[in-house]
Amino acid sequence: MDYTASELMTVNAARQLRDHDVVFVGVGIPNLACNLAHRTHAPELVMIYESGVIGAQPERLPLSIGDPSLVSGALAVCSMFEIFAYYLQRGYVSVGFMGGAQIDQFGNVNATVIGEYAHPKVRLPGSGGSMEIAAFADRCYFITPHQKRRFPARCDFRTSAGFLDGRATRTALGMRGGGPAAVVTDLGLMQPDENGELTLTAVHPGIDPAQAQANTGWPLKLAPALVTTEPPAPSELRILRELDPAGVYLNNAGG
Amino acid sequence: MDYTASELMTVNAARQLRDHDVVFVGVGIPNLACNLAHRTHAPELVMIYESGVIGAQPERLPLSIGDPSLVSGALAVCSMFEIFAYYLQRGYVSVGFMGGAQIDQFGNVNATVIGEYAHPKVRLPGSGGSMEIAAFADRCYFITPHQKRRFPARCDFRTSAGFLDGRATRTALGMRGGGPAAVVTDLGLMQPDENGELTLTAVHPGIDPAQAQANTGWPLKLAPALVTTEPPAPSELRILRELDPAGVYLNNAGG
Amino acid sequence: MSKLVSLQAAVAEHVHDGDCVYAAGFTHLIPFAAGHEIIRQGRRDLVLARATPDLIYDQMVAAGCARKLIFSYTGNPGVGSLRVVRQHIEQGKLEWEEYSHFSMIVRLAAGAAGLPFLPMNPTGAGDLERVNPNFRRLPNPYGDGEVVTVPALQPDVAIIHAQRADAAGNCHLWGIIGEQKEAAFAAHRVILTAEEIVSAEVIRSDPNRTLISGLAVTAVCHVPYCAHPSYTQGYYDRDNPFYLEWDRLSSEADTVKAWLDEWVYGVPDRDHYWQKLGPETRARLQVEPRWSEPVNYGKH
Amino acid sequence: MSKLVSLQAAVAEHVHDGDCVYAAGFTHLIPFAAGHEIIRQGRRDLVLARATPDLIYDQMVAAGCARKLIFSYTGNPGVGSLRVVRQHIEQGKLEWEEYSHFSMIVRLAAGAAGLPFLPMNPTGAGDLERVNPNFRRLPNPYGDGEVVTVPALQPDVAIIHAQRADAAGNCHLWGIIGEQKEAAFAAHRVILTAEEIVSAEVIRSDPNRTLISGLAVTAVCHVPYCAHPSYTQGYYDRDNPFYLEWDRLSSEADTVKAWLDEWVYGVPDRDHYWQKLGPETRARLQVEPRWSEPVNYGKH
Repeated sequence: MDYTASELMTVNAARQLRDHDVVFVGVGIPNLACNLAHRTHAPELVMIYESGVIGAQPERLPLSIGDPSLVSGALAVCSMFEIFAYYLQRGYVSVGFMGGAQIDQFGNVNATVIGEYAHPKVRLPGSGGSMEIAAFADRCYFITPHQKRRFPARCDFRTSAGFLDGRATRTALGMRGGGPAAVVTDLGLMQPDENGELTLTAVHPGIDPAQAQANTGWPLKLAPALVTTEPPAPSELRILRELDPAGVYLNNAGG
Repeated sequence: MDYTASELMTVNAARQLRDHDVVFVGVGIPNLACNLAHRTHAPELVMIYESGVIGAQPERLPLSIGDPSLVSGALAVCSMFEIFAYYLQRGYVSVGFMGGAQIDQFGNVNATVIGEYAHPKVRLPGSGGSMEIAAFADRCYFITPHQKRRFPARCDFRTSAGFLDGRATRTALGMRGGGPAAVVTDLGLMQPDENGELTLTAVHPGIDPAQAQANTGWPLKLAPALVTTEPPAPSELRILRELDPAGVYLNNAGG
Repeated sequence: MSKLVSLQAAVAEHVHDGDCVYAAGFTHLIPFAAGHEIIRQGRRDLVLARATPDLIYDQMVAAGCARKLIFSYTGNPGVGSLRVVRQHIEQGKLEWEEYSHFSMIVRLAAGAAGLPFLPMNPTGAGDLERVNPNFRRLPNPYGDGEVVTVPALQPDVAIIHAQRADAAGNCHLWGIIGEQKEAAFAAHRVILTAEEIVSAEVIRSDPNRTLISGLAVTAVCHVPYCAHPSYTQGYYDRDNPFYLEWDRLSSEADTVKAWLDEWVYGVPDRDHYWQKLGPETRARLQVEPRWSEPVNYGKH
Repeated sequence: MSKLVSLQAAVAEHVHDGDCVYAAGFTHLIPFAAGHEIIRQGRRDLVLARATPDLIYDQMVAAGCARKLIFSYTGNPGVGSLRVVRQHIEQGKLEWEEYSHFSMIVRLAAGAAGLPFLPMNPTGAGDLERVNPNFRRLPNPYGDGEVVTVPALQPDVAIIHAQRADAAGNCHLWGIIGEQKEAAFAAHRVILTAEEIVSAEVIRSDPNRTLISGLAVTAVCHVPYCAHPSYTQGYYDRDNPFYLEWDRLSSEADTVKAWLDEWVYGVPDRDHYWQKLGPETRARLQVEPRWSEPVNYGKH
């Protein structure tokens, strides 16, 4: 069964999620990944949104994290202060999905500027919730196409913390969150090693690891136990296409 | 028309209130005084309670500040955090009514202990809301029978701040609230002078100022323009007795 | 995921000797049934935290459950003093730690936010700061003046009573909401009791009404009339005569013991307690309905 | 006491050149009608504060109302970038001050509480702290570590849109409640717009639903469809095609100018704007009702 790069990434992202995870979820691919996991191996997964929505049951594909379809039929809606203070900072969030224009060797993210901050070449949207999600969620995931410009050795600006300059430097600051758990790309998976450096731990069927190394801005190490991911199952793809019948998110490059 | 000491104090307390005042009100006499003012010269007076109730319209005489009759038909109910932080500390409260076992020469209040704190002779209920009400409300009022034990020169314990050791000492701390405005007793009114010292500014009809001085724990000064209060009008008494037909609060010594 | 258990089971599993317990509710929704169950199970050395200890902690102190009290107003609301607590403090038989209402609730808000402390503006009343070393001062980094700080309070267990909840602990709670939300998020474990257990669809019909989501709830117990002699808005009224009666009987140790024997040790659970109150009391506490105007969430 | 005035009168009286304006609402209830009225009245040098500037501030920046932007995420929600804001910043034509969502809202919470600042736990992402001197550090007075602080934000005027309010400004607001409460209590003046003006009895039927009481409201304006192209939960849907259209037309200055001429300067008020949208758009945005289960407050 054929699938797009977005479908491949979404299926592999969904497989990262565990039952009973409480996921701080964005729209688009992360939302689809959560719904896929919820309908397959994680029936007790709880989706919460920085807009203050908890336990959403949208009757349509939400087009933003503030979509009204997330509210109708949700278990709870609280203020943004509460979702960030009483849920995220307090420690109720197990998983965060991160976006961002740049992800570096240690999983630090830049969503702020390309170039100098005071005189940016490119002004990006900024942190939104990501600065605190990266610090306080137990595990963080990234879903993005594997392109060199997205994976520099070091970000121009650190909008949110991965392992900073190495796992020990994050640990020393004592944030409650565990930091980046995996980067899901259209070529495979990158995961932090004991030093917090992102290394290639899996490739998708038919992908040459060298292709991933060529599209990464630092000398990408291959994990000793490099594996090949299971191709998306027909059942997974069927559910995904039910969730996004128009292919709003699944029929493009993703990210 | 005859009246009790409590009726006399309640009527004179009500006269201290102004239209559009936002009053942080307790149960009993203060509640009756507010309702009397509301039905006479202060139709826009707003009553709020430390329980988080705003704009109550109780169908019966509330027996505590957490009475359910305060909630049914109120304009708003918020958390205690909000009533203290967003209303009182923020500066939306114009009037607070204070209780307390002792009120001293400068309007400081003791509601905590008689005797030594660690080994109290008498353990009183404690601050409740009064520590912040005294600091942040624009004006504070006291309603209490005129007895020497209630008016010591200095409190055993300062639960809430009046003018501390004189108006300048309070001003130096820069709290937003204006401090004590008047003490209404069964003999008359005590109000702070330019130094923040409580002085006798009015006596009730037929009361000898010497009687107030004899029942005060400091050398009570008489204001240069000492006046005599208007006796309770039949209309005022009629409304009061409608509010407390059983005389729960009006037929005792009050305070 | 259902968290429904009996109140006996919830107290047995989640309330331990020496725990810091916060039974929440300002006058409203005070979980008396849970307090009585803790007494029946003989818990000892508890640190009892509540802005207003109310009769529930007067009774738990009388039953010997408590080592220490953390409070901001220890009175019998609308009646007078809490005689048992007052006597134990005056006789040096009970430790205590004291705040104002605001500083007490700010401690919970800090605990709920996962912060080490929160600031307040100074009040000028120095004596409570002087006798309680948990009050500290910090400079204002942005200008003149200082703030007063209090440390986070994160009770081992909070007990919250609500009008209605689903089996996962998502609850609708209305009327006076006091400090329930802050207590639930501050605590390490939360026992939620409810007048009614409803389907998730009832909760989902009004998500803005959900004061505490199931994510913060450890156990859910169906306990009608849990709050008597306090009240549950819309369900039953405050039993004010009992508050007055307690003021009388709590003046003597043996009348308190007799009351505990009859009304706590002498009944197995809240259902029997409620039946034992008798038809007249139950009828007296009934309230006529007064319904809210519904709101439209829309089929978006 | 009635505070009802026209939106024109409220903007004329309460929004001044140079003011710090906070038009609240996270995706939901964004008061576009008020933004357009501010444009029509030609306000200048405004400091525009919003967690998510959204199209409303893109349009106000394009119209020349703004001197500075205070924000935490400057994107077109679900679509992409805010082209006008981005271009003005990249070309050095607009000052900006930047936060994360949490630190932005904590600034409002401090303002609402009348505090000089509030603390947060450190995030390890040092760059925003480095470029914005409003982030400071304080030691934890109760143990190890530090907190990050931000100063209170007290806008000169907050603009809040709600589903229903009484003439005194007591409002019922449901769905995503974002930062509306904190913005209203933080601000020195509050303009409240509402889809419906209702009797106080409707508000009093559900006091726990009142997000902001009239005590905090300066002016009340009856402005149906105020939030278009954003939405009002239960009343009308988000006009997503317009968000996509804005992404296209905002790439060119003259198409932006043409749009402002036609849809802002070219209409006197929101009623005319709504009529001008035409029957197809109005029909597309309709939503079927989905009502909340009422709750019983009781005749206590």
